[in-house]
Amino acid sequence: MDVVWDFLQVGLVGNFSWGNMAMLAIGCVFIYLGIARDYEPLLLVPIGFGVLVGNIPLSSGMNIGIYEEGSVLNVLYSGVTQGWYPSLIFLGIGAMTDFSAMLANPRLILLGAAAQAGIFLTFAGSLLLGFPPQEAAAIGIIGGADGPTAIFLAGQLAPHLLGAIAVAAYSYMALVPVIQPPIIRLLTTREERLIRMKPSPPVSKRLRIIFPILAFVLCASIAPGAISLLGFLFFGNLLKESGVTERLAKTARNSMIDIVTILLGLCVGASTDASRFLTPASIKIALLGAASFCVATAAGVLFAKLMNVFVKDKINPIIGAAGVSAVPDSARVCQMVGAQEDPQNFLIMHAMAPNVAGVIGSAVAAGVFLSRFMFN
Amino acid sequence: MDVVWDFLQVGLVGNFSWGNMAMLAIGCVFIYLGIARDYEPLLLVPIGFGVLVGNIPLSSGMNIGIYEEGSVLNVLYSGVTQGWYPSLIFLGIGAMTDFSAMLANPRLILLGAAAQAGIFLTFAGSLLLGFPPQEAAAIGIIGGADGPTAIFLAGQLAPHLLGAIAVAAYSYMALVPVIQPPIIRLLTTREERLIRMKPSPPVSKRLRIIFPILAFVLCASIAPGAISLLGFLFFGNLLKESGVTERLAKTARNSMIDIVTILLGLCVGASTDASRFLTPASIKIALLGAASFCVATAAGVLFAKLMNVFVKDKINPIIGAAGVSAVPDSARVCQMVGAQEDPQNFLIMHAMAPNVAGVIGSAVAAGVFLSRFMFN
Amino acid sequence: MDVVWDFLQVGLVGNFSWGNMAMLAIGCVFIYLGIARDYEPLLLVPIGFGVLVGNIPLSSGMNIGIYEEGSVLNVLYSGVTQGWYPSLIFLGIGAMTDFSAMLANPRLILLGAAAQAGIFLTFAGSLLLGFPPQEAAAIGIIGGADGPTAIFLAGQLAPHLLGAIAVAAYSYMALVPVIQPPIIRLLTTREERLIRMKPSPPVSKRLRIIFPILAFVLCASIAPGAISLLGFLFFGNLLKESGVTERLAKTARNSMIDIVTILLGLCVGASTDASRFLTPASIKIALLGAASFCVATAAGVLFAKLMNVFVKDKINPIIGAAGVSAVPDSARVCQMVGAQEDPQNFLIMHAMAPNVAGVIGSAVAAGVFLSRFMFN
Amino acid sequence: MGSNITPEMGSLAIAGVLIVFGVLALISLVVALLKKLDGRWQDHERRVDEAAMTKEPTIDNTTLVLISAAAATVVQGRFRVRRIHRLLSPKRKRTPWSAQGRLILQGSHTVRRKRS
Amino acid sequence: MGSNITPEMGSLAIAGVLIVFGVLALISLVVALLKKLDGRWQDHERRVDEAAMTKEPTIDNTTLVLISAAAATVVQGRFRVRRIHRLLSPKRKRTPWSAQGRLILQGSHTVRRKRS
Amino acid sequence: MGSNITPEMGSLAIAGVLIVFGVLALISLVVALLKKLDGRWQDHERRVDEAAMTKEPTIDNTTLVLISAAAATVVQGRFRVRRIHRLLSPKRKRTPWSAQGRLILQGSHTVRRKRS
Ligand code: NA
Ligand code: NA
Ligand code: NA
Repeated sequence: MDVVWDFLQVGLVGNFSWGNMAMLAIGCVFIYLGIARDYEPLLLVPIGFGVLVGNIPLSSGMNIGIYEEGSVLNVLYSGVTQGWYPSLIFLGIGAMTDFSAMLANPRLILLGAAAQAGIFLTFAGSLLLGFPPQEAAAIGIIGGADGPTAIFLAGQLAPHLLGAIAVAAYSYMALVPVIQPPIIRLLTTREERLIRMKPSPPVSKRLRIIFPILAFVLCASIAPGAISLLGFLFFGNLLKESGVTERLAKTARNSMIDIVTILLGLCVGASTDASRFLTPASIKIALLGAASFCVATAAGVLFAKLMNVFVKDKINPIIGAAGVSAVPDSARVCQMVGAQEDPQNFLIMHAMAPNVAGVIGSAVAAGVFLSRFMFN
Repeated sequence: MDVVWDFLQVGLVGNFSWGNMAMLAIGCVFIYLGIARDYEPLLLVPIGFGVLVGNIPLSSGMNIGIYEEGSVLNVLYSGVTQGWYPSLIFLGIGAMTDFSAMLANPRLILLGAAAQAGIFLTFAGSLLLGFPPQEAAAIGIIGGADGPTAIFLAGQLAPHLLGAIAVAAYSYMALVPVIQPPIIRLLTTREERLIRMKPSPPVSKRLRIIFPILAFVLCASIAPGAISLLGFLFFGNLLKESGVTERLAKTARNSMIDIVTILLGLCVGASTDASRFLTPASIKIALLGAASFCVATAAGVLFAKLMNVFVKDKINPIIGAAGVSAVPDSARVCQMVGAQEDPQNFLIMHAMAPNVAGVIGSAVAAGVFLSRFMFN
Repeated sequence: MDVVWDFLQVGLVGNFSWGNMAMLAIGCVFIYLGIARDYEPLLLVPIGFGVLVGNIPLSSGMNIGIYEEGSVLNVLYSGVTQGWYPSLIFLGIGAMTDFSAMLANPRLILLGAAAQAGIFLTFAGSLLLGFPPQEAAAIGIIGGADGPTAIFLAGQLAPHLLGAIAVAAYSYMALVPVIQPPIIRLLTTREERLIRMKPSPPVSKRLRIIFPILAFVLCASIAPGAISLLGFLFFGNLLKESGVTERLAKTARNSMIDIVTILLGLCVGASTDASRFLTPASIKIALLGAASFCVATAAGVLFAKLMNVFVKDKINPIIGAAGVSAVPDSARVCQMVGAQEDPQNFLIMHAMAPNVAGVIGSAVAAGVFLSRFMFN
Repeated sequence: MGSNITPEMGSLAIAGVLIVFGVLALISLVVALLKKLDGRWQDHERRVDEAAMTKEPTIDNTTLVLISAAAATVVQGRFRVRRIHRLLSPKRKRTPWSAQGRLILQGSHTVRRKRS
Repeated sequence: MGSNITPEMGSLAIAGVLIVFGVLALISLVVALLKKLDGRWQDHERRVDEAAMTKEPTIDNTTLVLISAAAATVVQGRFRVRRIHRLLSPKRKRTPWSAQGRLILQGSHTVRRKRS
Repeated sequence: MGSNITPEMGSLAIAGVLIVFGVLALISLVVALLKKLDGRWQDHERRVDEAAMTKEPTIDNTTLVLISAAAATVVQGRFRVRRIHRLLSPKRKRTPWSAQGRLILQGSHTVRRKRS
């Protein structure tokens, strides 16, 4: 039975490590949170299972591991490292996103800009903690609260940190309903939280068609680094709004985004093997990410309060928190926090405006980093 | 604020060019024609937005442009240059196409052959205008009036002209209802246009199953260059007609073709950057393409009149124009032209026969060019 | 007309071979069996048409053949050689598979293990017939009666035999209703075939969620070579059972698996060109495959009889035959054989347990071979 | 740039027209020949269709029993089969074992979806 | 590892905030300007919608005839058009030839599916 | 070509059978152990299901108000919510904020589709 014993050496028996065991536990926690707590299940379940797949202890050389050139996982992972999985997900998101709330009330776009301050503060903080600039940029984008953007930028600037960055980004996005409410309540008075905003006016079909074209040309001309994200987002949105390409939009927001989500989640999870993931850097990234979310939320809320100094139709500052993006979770959080004071106050319709603006904002921020760091 | 100014240099500010501005305008025109005029919107909208994506002025080296090795657009573009997007589109088209009209009336297949004369005349014309033979072949295929075939052949024989050829091909296909009616009316008498053809007999399920197998073996044995197109077209059709693979056919003609259409359109559009597209060659290609469509239409109509000399059951020569393919637009044009003389004359059912035969014809023509020029 | 004659030389006229003609006939037989006999049509129709595509006689150098680097078929074939088509098919199968029958009655899992004896016996037989060890392993897996597993292992260990192995595997899977019944009847008495098993108890949702996670970690820790197959199978199953990722599971078991099935079938068929396929090795493979199926069926049935010596609730030994996998055909065969003795005996619900266990079993066997042979 | 037309290319253009025409004429001819058999095929298919329609109720009874039993095994009497959604067209030729097996499997799937 | 913050990186952080803010402010401004025209666009769209609704029955008659004829040609009187499933929203702007052609094609597809 | 069977390969064949059997036996064992807990889990799930069914109307009232309000905000009284299509199974466990947010969002989507 030596042969059986020899054989067992290629698996757990011969490659046992506490690190892998810990990661298997983390994978199970992710799956548990996705299923039992309903936290972003479409991402946590695939990522969680991917963590299991990537942390089975095994001898290398069997053409199985995600970092072994030519293995199945490695081939599928190329969509992450080359960046086209996130782009295609943005295409699908564009084909789902309704910019009406934002178009109806364009001043709310500024809230989506303000909340991106978290990105650049985290960038500075990461530099302070000793990360080199490219890695600091990839870590900073966690504060953008946008999974595909974070994965895209990490894949371009710091592929070795991709797993840690993606896990941090999605973890905090899942924890948005835990993180944001205390910060919102801390920074607002009850009177502010009771502000009722007047219903948004309707938006013409024509404006909804012109918007993605115009917004793309504007953003891309100033921050061309964002083309690989915003080009796909606005293209998807044009397919949705044009009225003549509905079958393409439908496929983009159904089969296409589902297929890419499955593969992206699995691969991102599988890229977190213990030796790469269980490092001091990951702990720093986790802390910086948490800080980033808090700063972004605060920036959004405070900027809304600042705007209220100048405008006549007051903005409920709660919806500033939706500017971090994390679509649509943070908009829901705003609705929930508002409803605790006044159950008849339907903030979610307004919160969608900074929420989708925040997606554009973090993609522009990613473009700024890309433009600066890809030349090196 | 030097940093902001420096940053702006990577975008429009530092790379302004009138060529790009002109292309952005052309992209908007495509989108406009697709949406407002309903001209082939499933292709013009993606191509139009792709033209915008490919013509944002930017500094190279940021791993963004479609010609920068490894960028997202470049990776997605490989489906165009390697030729498998067009093949998969043919698979979907095969799974949509009903060859019944053609099988019911096999003599109408010859009309689909006659209209391909435009391809070879344009090939000769392109040589005369000084294009080298490979480019001339890729330009000639515009006269085949079949987008995927044109993109496939251009990708194999003249990748640097792909954008111009694809844009010309789709533009003229969109303009079929403008180009064809005057030519048809010029070459036919009112009596001819009033000819009513007798209804087509039904076709057995068995014949519809045997046809794609037989037609593939025949075409491919004679013109093996057409395998990458006709193999997929007839395979798709067999999936549709077999009756036992309906779920595969359904996916092929829905999600699969939609996903590939989105990516193909975007990439083809993005490949037309001003420096490659705004050249004298593109103008020549545009003129040759227009000539090609006119010749093809005329050849189809005249051949129908020639056939009428010999056959008893007269053919309405209008349907000869459907032989150019441009499925199903040119068949619709025939219906419309016929209905202007006699609103109760349902030509479209008959026009579908030369229409689908024209698809096979231009794929065979592409095969002829490929066989001849791939060896060099 | 020399040019026409020269041109014809690149096709059938200049490259005629009886081998190709024979393969074209075989392709038509496959299509016929799929359509007229309803034998695994979703695989036999694509493979059959692929055989036609791969055996059109043609001159090489036109960038068309599946073995010509960079051709459309070659690019699509990379999903087979790199092994991710089979993995994605397993993902879809996981999202379709209901392990309830197996979870309700876990002792039946052993029947799925017993039937894999055919794999290792065929491996030994192949060595005896002179195949080198890697090829012998790839041939042995035919006895696993699982198309994607066979294609995956052949692609990794013996790519030049892939066509022959895949064709043998699918042929015998299609012939399961012909091969298995006489063996079952030979090895069982009428009394045994009349055994009625008591209905399976229901299974909780929680157990169905825990199972894919646990089973994956167990299998992969012992036989990590199976990760590329079982990782995807159990991931798909988790997507299905979790209850919160239904949209991903739906896409995985519909569009995704359909697209991959179309491409896999076409490419596997096209890889069987006459010069590679019509060899003595293929005949040996066909014979070994047949033997393998018979041995596997017998092993399953006999093991069930052996278990009956020890257990109180008797097992109907017919369902041992379902352990070969060939899901769901061999489970249906069990139902049919049982119904011939007692039309009210609903064996299929029980036969599904060894049937799906057999899928896991052959993937583990593939993992054993991969672990042993990939190092060389 | 001057003209690139050469005798060889000129004859390629003409040969191309002839080949395309030849291939499609051949297809046209073969289809026309097959049409001779098509009347008989259509008659056959019509007869098969009619037979299928006549046989339909009988088939239905058998499978209904099977489905009910399968469903009963799974759901343990908690549900009742109220409506049968025919998953395969009755016109399709199929061997009995495949028809039977597939209907049972699919039936059980339908039931399962209801529950989860 | 020590701090990597340099004056250059510090100013990049500040410039980044400004650029993101600038881009979104620009979009906000442009959208606000377009909103001035939006009232007129909405009126226009409402009028087009209403016109489409009024015209609907007339369009329907024409296409119904066409579809019936096309269907009749194919199925040779074996079926009758009982229900028209409108495939395009009547609100969509379209040139007559496209509307006509597409409806006929789709109509014939629907009929074919019924048969196979 | 001669035989390639060696002692090493022979023992691999035997080891293979044992490993496959061992892995599946282990799974069988673990599942059998988990089945001990399964009765309790099933009871728990049945209770949750029943609770969900009893609670259903109350939940419905709350969300109906929310949806109506959201819809009213968007369409400005031009439509009325006539039918609620339940998008999530009531059996699913979920935190209130997610249930609430998602229903509103989806509701508004449904309304938007009607208009475009
Ligand atoms: Na953001
Ligand atoms: Na054509
Ligand atoms: Na098996």
